[in-house]
Order: sequence, then structure tokens, then C-alpha cells
Amino acid sequence: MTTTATTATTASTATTTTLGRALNEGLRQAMRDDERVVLLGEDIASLGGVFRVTDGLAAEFGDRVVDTPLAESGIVGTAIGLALRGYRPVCEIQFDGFVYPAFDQIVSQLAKLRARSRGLLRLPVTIRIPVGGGIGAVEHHSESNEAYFCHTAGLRVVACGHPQDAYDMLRAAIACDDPVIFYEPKRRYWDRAEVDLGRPVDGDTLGRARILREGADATVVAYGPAVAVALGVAEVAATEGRSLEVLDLRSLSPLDTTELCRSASKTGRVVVVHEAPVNVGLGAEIAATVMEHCFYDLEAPVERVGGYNIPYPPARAEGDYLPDLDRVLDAVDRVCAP
Amino acid sequence: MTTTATTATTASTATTTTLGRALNEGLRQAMRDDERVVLLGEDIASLGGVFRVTDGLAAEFGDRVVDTPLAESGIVGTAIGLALRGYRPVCEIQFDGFVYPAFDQIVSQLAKLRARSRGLLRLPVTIRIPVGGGIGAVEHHSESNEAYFCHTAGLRVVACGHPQDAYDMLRAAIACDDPVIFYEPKRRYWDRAEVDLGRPVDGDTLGRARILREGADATVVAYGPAVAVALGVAEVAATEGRSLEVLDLRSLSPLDTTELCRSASKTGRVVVVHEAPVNVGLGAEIAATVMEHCFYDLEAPVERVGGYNIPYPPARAEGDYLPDLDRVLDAVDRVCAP
Amino acid sequence: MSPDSGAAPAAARADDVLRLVDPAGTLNERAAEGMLDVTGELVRGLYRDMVLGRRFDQEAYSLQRQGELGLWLMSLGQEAAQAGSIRALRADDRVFPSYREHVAALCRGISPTELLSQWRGASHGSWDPERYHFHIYSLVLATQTLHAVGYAMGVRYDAADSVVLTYFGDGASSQGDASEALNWAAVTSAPIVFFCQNNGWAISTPASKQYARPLSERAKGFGLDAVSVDGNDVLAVYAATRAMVERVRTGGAPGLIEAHTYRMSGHSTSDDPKRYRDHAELARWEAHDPVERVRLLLTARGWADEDYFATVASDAEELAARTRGECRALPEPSLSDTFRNTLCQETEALRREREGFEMFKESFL
Amino acid sequence: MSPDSGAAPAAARADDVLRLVDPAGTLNERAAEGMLDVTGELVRGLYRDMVLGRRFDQEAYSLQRQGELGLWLMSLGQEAAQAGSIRALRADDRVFPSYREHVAALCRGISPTELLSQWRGASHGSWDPERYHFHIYSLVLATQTLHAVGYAMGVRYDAADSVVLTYFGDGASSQGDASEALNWAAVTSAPIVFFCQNNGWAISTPASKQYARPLSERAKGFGLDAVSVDGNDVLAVYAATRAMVERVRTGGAPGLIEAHTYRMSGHSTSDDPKRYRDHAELARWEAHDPVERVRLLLTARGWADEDYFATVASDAEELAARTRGECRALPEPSLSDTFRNTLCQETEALRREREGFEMFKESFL
Ligand SMILES: Cc1ncc(C[n+]2csc(CCOP(=O)(O)OP(=O)(O)O)c2C)c(N)n1
Ligand SMILES: Cc1ncc(C[n+]2csc(CCOP(=O)(O)OP(=O)(O)O)c2C)c(N)n1
Ligand SMILES: [Mg+2]
Ligand SMILES: [Mg+2]
Repeated sequence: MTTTATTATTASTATTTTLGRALNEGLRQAMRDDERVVLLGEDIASLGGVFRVTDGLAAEFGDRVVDTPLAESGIVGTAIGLALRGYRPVCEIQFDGFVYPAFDQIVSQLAKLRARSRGLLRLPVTIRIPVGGGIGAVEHHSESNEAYFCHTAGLRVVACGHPQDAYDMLRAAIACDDPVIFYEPKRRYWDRAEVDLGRPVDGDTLGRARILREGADATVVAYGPAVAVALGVAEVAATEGRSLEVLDLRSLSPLDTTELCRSASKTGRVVVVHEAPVNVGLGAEIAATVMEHCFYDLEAPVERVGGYNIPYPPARAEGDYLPDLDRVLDAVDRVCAP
Repeated sequence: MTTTATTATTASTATTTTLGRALNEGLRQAMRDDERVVLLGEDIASLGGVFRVTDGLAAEFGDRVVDTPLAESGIVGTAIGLALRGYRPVCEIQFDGFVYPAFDQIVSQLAKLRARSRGLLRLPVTIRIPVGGGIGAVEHHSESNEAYFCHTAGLRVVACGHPQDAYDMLRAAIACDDPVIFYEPKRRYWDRAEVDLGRPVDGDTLGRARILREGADATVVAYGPAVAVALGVAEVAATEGRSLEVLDLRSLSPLDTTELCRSASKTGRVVVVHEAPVNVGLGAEIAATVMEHCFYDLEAPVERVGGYNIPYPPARAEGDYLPDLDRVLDAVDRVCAP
Repeated sequence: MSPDSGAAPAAARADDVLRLVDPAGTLNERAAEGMLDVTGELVRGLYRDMVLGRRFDQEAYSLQRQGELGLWLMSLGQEAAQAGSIRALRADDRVFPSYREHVAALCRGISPTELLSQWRGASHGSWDPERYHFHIYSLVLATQTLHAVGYAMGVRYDAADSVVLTYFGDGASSQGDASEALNWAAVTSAPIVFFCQNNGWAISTPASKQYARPLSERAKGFGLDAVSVDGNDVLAVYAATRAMVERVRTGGAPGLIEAHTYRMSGHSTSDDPKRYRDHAELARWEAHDPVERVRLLLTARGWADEDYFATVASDAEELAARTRGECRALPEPSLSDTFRNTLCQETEALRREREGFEMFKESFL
Repeated sequence: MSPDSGAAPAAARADDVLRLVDPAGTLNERAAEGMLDVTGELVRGLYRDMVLGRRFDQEAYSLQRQGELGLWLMSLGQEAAQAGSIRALRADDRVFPSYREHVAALCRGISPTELLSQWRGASHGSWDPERYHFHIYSLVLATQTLHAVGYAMGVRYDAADSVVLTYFGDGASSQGDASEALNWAAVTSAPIVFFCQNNGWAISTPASKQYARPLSERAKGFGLDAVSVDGNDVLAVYAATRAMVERVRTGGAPGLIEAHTYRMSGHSTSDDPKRYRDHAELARWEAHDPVERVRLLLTARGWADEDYFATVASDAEELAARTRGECRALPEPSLSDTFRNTLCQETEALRREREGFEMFKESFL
């Protein structure tokens, strides 16, 4: 296989579509642009994946879309081998809770092989993981496990929060020469927005946080499925006369410390929101980082709103578990208390 | 099998021994006291384990010490089955870097089965893991992966730092009805101290942090292999006229927030030391927790000294990677700067 | 058979697949001889198990469609594999199921409520494994096979004579855990039987993409005893399981039974099988229905009359009604319970977190 | 054979274990016919590989004892299994080793320095896998078998005709990854050969606690082609590997070779084999030495004279001297390099961390 030239970007590529569809288009475009992009996963070919993110790709790309045997360690392990052969594998893990059988291949192999080989090996592997709760699923289907991978040196970890980022970040992840854990907020797959499908690949979308809403009184930091919650909170707070800044991290590891601390220093008050358990979660790193860099600007301790330190509950109780408007507003009240 | 009576504690049970031997005695006593304690691991029977922690136990307890096939998922998976049958399995993972193949069984099964069964099942499984660097080992033999397990709800995670705790905490871990990840600081296996091998089992040793040295100017928080480093730092600092308090966490999850915050509020300055990468490590949780509870008592941001965000380096460079006297003293200087 | 299809019905398979009753209801007396004393009572019981199981599954499916369940994984078509195997066990033989063993669970006395709770989102696992000697469902594929082996090691320690049986699927067989379990069992001679319901599909992935040789051969390669049975022939399943379980109970090597059956519905209520498989395949399998052939056998032998069939049908309707009623009455789960059930001894940290949650929740009342 | 011992020498094994040269150096002409054209050149080359490999291993062992290496994993006794297999490959056939394949690595041209670097603690893996078509060592058991399968899938995509070979041990075979790899290869018909050096032991655990049936049978159960060879017979290993590799190269099913050999030293320089195995076992295997029988064959056939043996011996001494010298001259690793090698594109966060480290370090200069 040889790499074909990047398809030219055309003028009118904006369209209204869902986050899931934007990912599908991102994969399609990446596969058209580079024949070395191959997809591995369970039920991704004829079925198009349980969330249909790979819909139609097997029809267009044939054996470059592989329905694998049912074995996640095998998926990541063989993806590593393919990468060593010069391919750019994109793996789909069917649900967040099924990535653990692949943990060793991710942590000891994928993340470390470059350092282990003194920089001689490249591992351009993307691992797509539908993440988080809120869809009434059964156990193991609502996990938020980003902290494990953020704590693992040698990986880049990102989470998209809305359709345009889904497209842009996925393309950047596939183009990245380093392994990327790519989180897709599963309860936002059906969110619709205007998306420009002609944007060129921009590595920056992979590392930069983004202010989605400017504000003066406090910063709400969120990522993935919690971004929409944070925006909702800012809406409500505005009606109460409180001006919240909303920061979408996008990159979970490394953190965009510059943008994070700029906002924290500006408002002096920070609330972090994520679905994963708070205990030793990414929120802890954000709190510690903000304290380290903005100690003298902080008016209140950083508040963390997230999952409790218990296994994800049965679906009919998940409303109480997930950080929602009320819990985040309550935390905003706390950081803003004089 | 039936449970025999706890052997009577005798008066003169204190002896000078190593941390490794204290663990060995702890296992022996636990197996004598309760026939349902069984050991599973690679090379733990005739060899007595690569660190000899199970030395002599196969001779005394026969088939209750099992040399398993070489498969960590199998070790933890079958331990779960044994626990469901009423046994109290103690698993040995040969080296820290080999626990990942068992990650799924630990995270989705061992940690969650009690909650998943509405509290009907008990999982009294102890997983012993020699942890950390400093012994000049090859790759995968010097990992500090406690943050992964601390972030996992449903597990208790502890680390012992010296011989008496090794004995007491291991006995308490085995007696605990919940799963315990038990970290053994491998470069301290040969540390010697006076140990009382007759102490009764005390669950408190599993959850309580302990002040090892009182001080007024700053608190150094450490656990496992870093405890000795922290004590050394306090020695040196004392000669420079600085009075450091040294807190041995012992329990990593849950944290003993009470003791931690008491000390942090008292000194107003905190340095956390661990070998694991700082990024999203346990130090982040400690920093965030201290900020949350002691915000107005803090004179400086909590400093974290730990591994860098890179894979553990080759042995001949590990001296630069591990938090040592110099790096911790440097951090102490920073928190104490006016 | 095209490479992209599930397994063909056992009729089209090699002779080494045990079958006692063919789709026309004819009993192969010669094959049964020595294996099984086929009595009216036995066949009636298995027939009833299957009819009730099928009706229950159908009712659960409807409840999902009505929004009462979040998800349902249908057992339609796999009644013989499940009833035949579970009935071959002693009540205290421990079972480690996967997640589709509803018929087996009902045979063990687990109630509709207990079975539906998980799929309604009211719990993750609701029955007491100790009471029914039937572990809660495992959704992470193949993990339960290792639990089963460990449990069997415990049985051996106890010098007890019960046997462990674990269910898993053709898809799950590809997981490392499944192989570790087969090997571990062989090495330790643990008293266990692996029961694979090979229903041809793992969601959209046909068995032909899952392995290159029959799973029974893989098991032999690991040193287990292994047999293949027509999984839609309840008597064959019963006979094969009983023979293997009794052999294992008396100290024989652990074994594996590969039961060739078919998932007649989609993978779950979220699945659309039309996207990946032919209707023709389903039609082929419908001719091999596990329930129908037993009805024909019962009738042909005069072991059951219309009255009997009517009684079973009305029992099934009663079960369906009970299922509906109990499902709607299932209590809502509470997060406080998850807190309390996370550890045996609630830690201070957890207690504080729980109380914080409870106070916050109450503040909205 | 007591249940607690490693495998017995192949002599004592069943007939289905291929052997061409017996311990007395006698070539079984009939068996070789059609498989192998046994020439003096071929045998001399393999002899030289083994002698040099053994001398290198011995030197590395000494260097560890002198404190120059942190650890060494000895290949003593496994020279035939390694030289025979690697020499049967084409130079561009990709190899995924485990961690004890020093003889194979030397045959591929990897230098003593490159091999010792990791064990001296100067790197984790030092040679360029692309240059030697030989991946760096994998210490987490069996993980490399999946990498090998993935790489082989890539070879197939490229429609290239190279073959992949992966080494693993009897212990590693128990890992889930090993089974996933065997199955995956069979399902995808990937061009790969699994080469198991069954040396009887996994540290202190005898092969008898690792599996209940020979690994070659397991492989067949997964749908691979499989053969057993006397792993101490370099010609048998060479012939079997070449036959299988060429079959795979031309589209045949993937395969597994189980080579029965013996780890004549401890597991590593940290290990004390006296704690778990009999000296008698070692003595039995010494009579089956892989090098000696080839020397006898060369002599008997007149394929080599004393001059030749002397040349090989002096080449070996030269290699040892070079090994010593280069080991001591190995540069010290620097943490800055690990920083730079963690990612292809160093992130800002990492750069800041690296610079912080470097400044701190410099502050002590
Ligand atoms: C480790 C893991 N990976 C993926 C899944 C998602 N998943 C659920 S069921 C299923 C197919 C299972 O097929 P099989 O084992 O044949 O059982 P069946 O559903 O046919 O009864 C998949 C892929 C899972 N539950 N666990
Ligand atoms: C996943 C994993 N678990 C444990 C170990 C520790 N370990 C290193 S070598 C070894 C024995 C391996 O035996 P085998 O596969 O037969 O290879 P051999 O050493 O005999 O060459 C063990 C247990 C490891 N390296 N990786
Ligand atoms: Mg199936
Ligand atoms: Mg071995």
C-alpha cells in the first residue's frame, strides 16, 4: 500500500450532523487520505459498530476494516504489530468497561515501546473508546477510566465534547505519530451541530484546551460528556447573575496547563467536573496543578464534582451518580462563597 | 477445612528481622490461624518466591501454597473463585509490572463483585505486589502503579514501609473481608528492625496513617519505599534547623484524611513523596484533599516530588528518576520559602 | 456455508456431534442405549422447562419493548442447551453463567423478578448465588470461567463431591481468560465442566471469524475431555452433560461440552440482525427448533396428551403474567445501597461521602 | 518422570518428536532424506553459531558476576533451538523474540554491545529492529506473540512474501495473550510461525505444572499446523523450521514448532536452581548436549578437522574479548534521553519537565 495525496479541501464542506456521524466522516476521510489507516474492532465491519461509528466503511474499504476475534488484548496487541509494520491502526473498544483486558498491552507495550526502543519505534495507534454513563446501560457500559491512561506515561489521552471537535480531533489523533487514547462521549453521539468536514488536519486540536464561554466569576473545567453539563450550568448561573467561564480541556494528558492556569488566575475560582470517581481522578491533577501555579490567585479551594468512590450504580440510580446541573451549581456556590 | 483457634500470643515475641522475613512470618501465622488462607502465585512453593517471602510455607502447609500456571489473570480470577467458596486467598504478583494482565479481573471483578451482588458476596482476597525501583532491575520490574488501584472503587490499597508494619498490616489485610492490594517496598525487603511477631490482628493498621516523626515547619507525606527517604530528609533538615513532620500514609485508599489534614493544618506546608509519576498520581489526590480541607491554613502550595511523566528509565539512570534526598529537600525549601 | 455465516444446524455436521432426537422427533434408540433411560417423566420435565423458559424470554422481550426494561438479551432458540445441561446437575453443583442463561436460571428456581432486575437497571445482579448455587451473571466475557475454576479448586480442597459448570459463548472463547481457564482446569484437574453454547454468532461476528477449528478440539488440545452435541436436542445435551458431570464427580478429568445451537433473535433488544445475517439462515434453524421436536416425541410415544400440553401452556401464561406484574413492581435502586454494598466494612471516607450525598439529595425534598 | 520435574530429554520421548542427529552424532539419513540436504557447509555453519553463542553467553555470565551487568538470562543449552530456527529464515523474515534468544540475535548480526546494554541497565532495548528484522526483547511474557501476529497481518496486507517467527517459552504459553495469538493467527491465516523453546522450566515451575498436554497439540486444537522437534538437535530444528516457514511463505496455514530443549543454567544470575531441581536431571540433559553431537558428526564425516575446530574456538575467544571490552565501554544512559524518547513529538508539558530535571541536575555540577 502506498500513501495517497491528501484530498483537497473544498469550500462548502459544512453540514449539520451528529457527533457519531462526524466521527464516521473523520474515519472515512482518514482512510481515503492514507491507505495505511486500518480499523480493528469487534463488530465494526458488517454491523458498523454498536454505535454505527464505522458504518459503511467496510463497504468502501474492504479488508482494511477488520471484524476481529473477541479479544481486546488481541486487538491492541495486533495493532501494535501492524504499527511496527508501518500501518496506522485505529482500534475500537466496544464499551469503556471492556478495555481492561487490553490494559497490559496498552500500558506496558503501546505506551512504553518507543522509550523502550530508545526512540527507534513509532506507534501511531489510536484507541477509540465510547465513554461514560447516562444512557441507561447495564454494568461495565458506563465507565470513565481516563485517569488510568492519563497516569500512564507515553500515551496521549483526549476526549471530544461536540461534533466539530469529534471530527477534527479524530483526524489529528490518527495523524499523530504517538499512541492516542481517544474518548467519545457516548451519550453525546446523537448531539447535532454544524460541522465543517473539510478542515485540514490540525495537530493543535489534540493538545489545546478551549474556552467555550468567557466569564469572570469562576471557571468550570470539563471534558467529554461533561462539557454540555458545564455549558448548561453557565446558562443557569448567568440567569442568577453569575458569569462563568467554561473550559473544555480536550487534551487530558498532557493538560494544557497554560490555558487552564490563565483562566484559573483570571477568575480565582475553579470547579472541575467529570464523571469518573473523584478519588485520584483527573480532577485531582487539575486541582493540584492549579494550586501549584495559581496559589496566590485562588480565592477558594478548587472544587471537584464527579463520580462517587463506588462502582457505577445500576442504571436507574445513575441520575444520582452523574454530576448534573444541581451538583455543579452547588459547587459553584461553594467556590463563589465569600 | 475448619478454622482453628487463634494461636495465643506469647510474651516474648519481639525479634530483630527483615521486612521480607516479617512478611513471611505474617503469612505463616495467618495460615496457622485460619486453614482457609491459601497462597497462589508463580514460583511461591519450592522456590519460596523470587524474594523468598513465602519461603518454607509450602513445606509447612502443603497444597495450600500453589505454584500456579504462569498467568496473572488466572491467579486473580481463580482467587476470586476460591473466595466465593469461602477461602481467603493471598496472591503474589511476582513483580509490579506483571499485574496488568490481571487488571480486568481486579478492576471489573474483584473490586466490583460485592457491589454487583448487592452486598451478597464477600471477596477477602489479598494481592501482594512487590513495588517500586531502586534495585537496579530491568524494565517492568520497578513500577509504582498504586494510583490505578486507588482510583478503583471497591479496593483497599495499602503500602507498608517498615518491618513491624509489614507484619501487622499483612495480617490485617488477610483478616479483612474486603479485597486489599498490598504493596511491599521491594528495596526495603532487607531492612532490619525489631519486630513483635506476637501482636494480635488489628484492623486499624490498615486504615490509619501514622506520624513517624513530629515536626513544626512542614509535613513530608510518604508511603512504602519513600518512607525511609522522608525520614532521611527530616534528619538532614534538622541539622539545618528545620523541623519536619513525617507522615507515613500506610493506607493509600482510603486516605486517612483526618491525620493528613491535622498535620497539614499544623505545619501549613506539605511535601508529598512517591515514586510513581506525579501526573494524576496519588500525590495529586493528597494535594487536592489538603487544599480542600486546609485551604486557609496553607502557607504554600503542596509540593509533589515523584517520578517524571516518562516510562521508568534503564537501571543506570534510575538514580535521577527516583525522588531522593536532594529532590525532596529542594521541595522542602520551596514550601518553606517565605 | 459461506465464511460469513454462523454455524450450520447440527444436522449438516459431522457424525461426531451427539444427537439423540432428530427434528422430526424420532429418538435414536441405539445411541441413547447405555447413555440414558429415556422416560416420559424426564422428557415431559424438559419440555416444560423449555416452554416456560421460552415464554418467559418472550415476555421479557415485550417488557423491554414497552420500556419496562432497559435491555434484554434473548435466549430464544437456546432452550435445549440450557435446560438439558442444568437438569443434568445436582442442585448443589455450582454454576457460573454468562448472561443469557435465563432458562437455566429459571430451572434453578431463580424468580422472574430476580432475573429482570438487572435488565431493568434496578441492580447489577440480584439473586443470592449461595441460595441457588448459581452465580450472578458476568457481562465481561469469559471472566466467569476463571472464577469457576477457582471455585472448583475450593471444592477439591474441601474434598466435596460437587461439580462446577460454567457457561460461555463462541465469542467469549476467544478471550485470553477462557484459554487460561481451560488450561488451569486441565493442570489442576479441577472438578469442572465448561459448557459452551455455540450459537453461531457473537453479536454480528460469525463463529467462522472466531476460530479455525471446533472448540471441542481446542479443549482436547488443552488436555480436557470434550464432546460435541446437537445443542437443540435436549436429550443429547442432558445425556452428554450428565455423563461428563458424573465422570468429573468421580475424579475424571475436567471436560468441555460444545453445544451447537442458534441465537434465533438478535443479540439483544438493541441489535438489528438484519444488518449482518440472512433470513435464510434463520429459516434453516427454525426447522431445527429445540422445543418442537420434543413435542413430537412426546406425542409419538404417547407420553403426553393434549391436556398435558394445555397445562404447560397455561403454566407458561401464568409465568408470563407473574413476570409482567413483578417487573413493574420492582423497587427502584438507591445510590445509598451501592454505597453500603461497596465494601463489607464501610470506611470512614465512604461514610462521609455517602452522608454528603444523602444530605444533598434530601435538600431537594 | 516425577510430576515435579521439567521435561525429559527428547530421547525418552515419543516418536512423533523429530530428530535427525542423536547424541552420539549419528545422522538418521532416512529421516533427513527429502527434508534436508545435509552438507558439511551447513553443519559447520550451525556448529560455529552454537559455539560462538555459547561462548558469548558464558562471557556475559562472567560479566554479571563481575558486576558489569545487573542481570543475565543464560541461553546455555538452547543453542540448537535458536541457531537451527533462525538460520532457517530469510534475512527479511521478521522475528519477535522473548528475552533469552541471544544465540539467534547474534546470528542476525546484533552486536554484543547491543545485546548487553539492556542487562547492564543502560537501555531497555538497544538495537534497531528494522535493521536486523529482529524486534527488541519482550520481558512481559507472551505479549510479543500478539505483536508478531499483527505484524504478519501487515505482511499479508502488503502482499509481501516474508514470514514472521516469534519465540516464546513453555511458561509463557499459559498467558492469555499466547492463546489469543494462536487463535488469531489461525483465524486470519497470518504468515507466522510460533517457535516454542520448551526448556522444561519457567523459573522454578516445571513444565508439568504449566500444561496437561503437549503444546503442539494445543496449537493443532487452535487450527495451526504443529510439529515437535528435538530442540537439542540443530539439524532437526533447522529442517522443521525451514519446512514450516516455506510452507507458510507459500500460503500455508500458520504453524507452531515445539522444540524440546533444556535450560542448563539457572533462570538468571539471580536464580538458584538447586532450590527446586535435581542435579540428576541436569546430568541427564548434559548427555544430550546440542553442541557436542554436531562436533561428533562433523568429525565422523570428515567435514571438519582440528584446524577448523581450533579456528572456531579462537573466533569464540575473540568474540568473548570483544564482548568484555565493549561492555565496559557502554555509555551511561541519561534520563534526558528517556524524556526525549517517550513521544515522537515532545509535548510542552514534557519539555518543561525535562528542562526542570536538567536544570536541577546541573545545579549539582
Ligand atoms: C470483554 C468484553 N468485550 C466485549 C463485550 C461486548 N459484547 C457483549 S456480548 C458480545 C458477544 C458475545 O458473543 P458470545 O460469547 O458468542 O455469546 P452470545 O452473546 O452469543 O451468547 C460482545 C462482543 C463484552 N461484554 N465483554
Ligand atoms: C507477565 C509476566 N509474568 C511474570 C513474569 C516473571 N517471569 C520472568 S521469566 C519467567 C518464567 C518464564 O518461563 P518460560 O516462558 O518458560 O521462559 P524461559 O525463562 O524458560 O526461557 C517469569 C515467571 C514476567 N516476565 N511476565
Ligand atoms: Mg455466541
Ligand atoms: Mg521455560
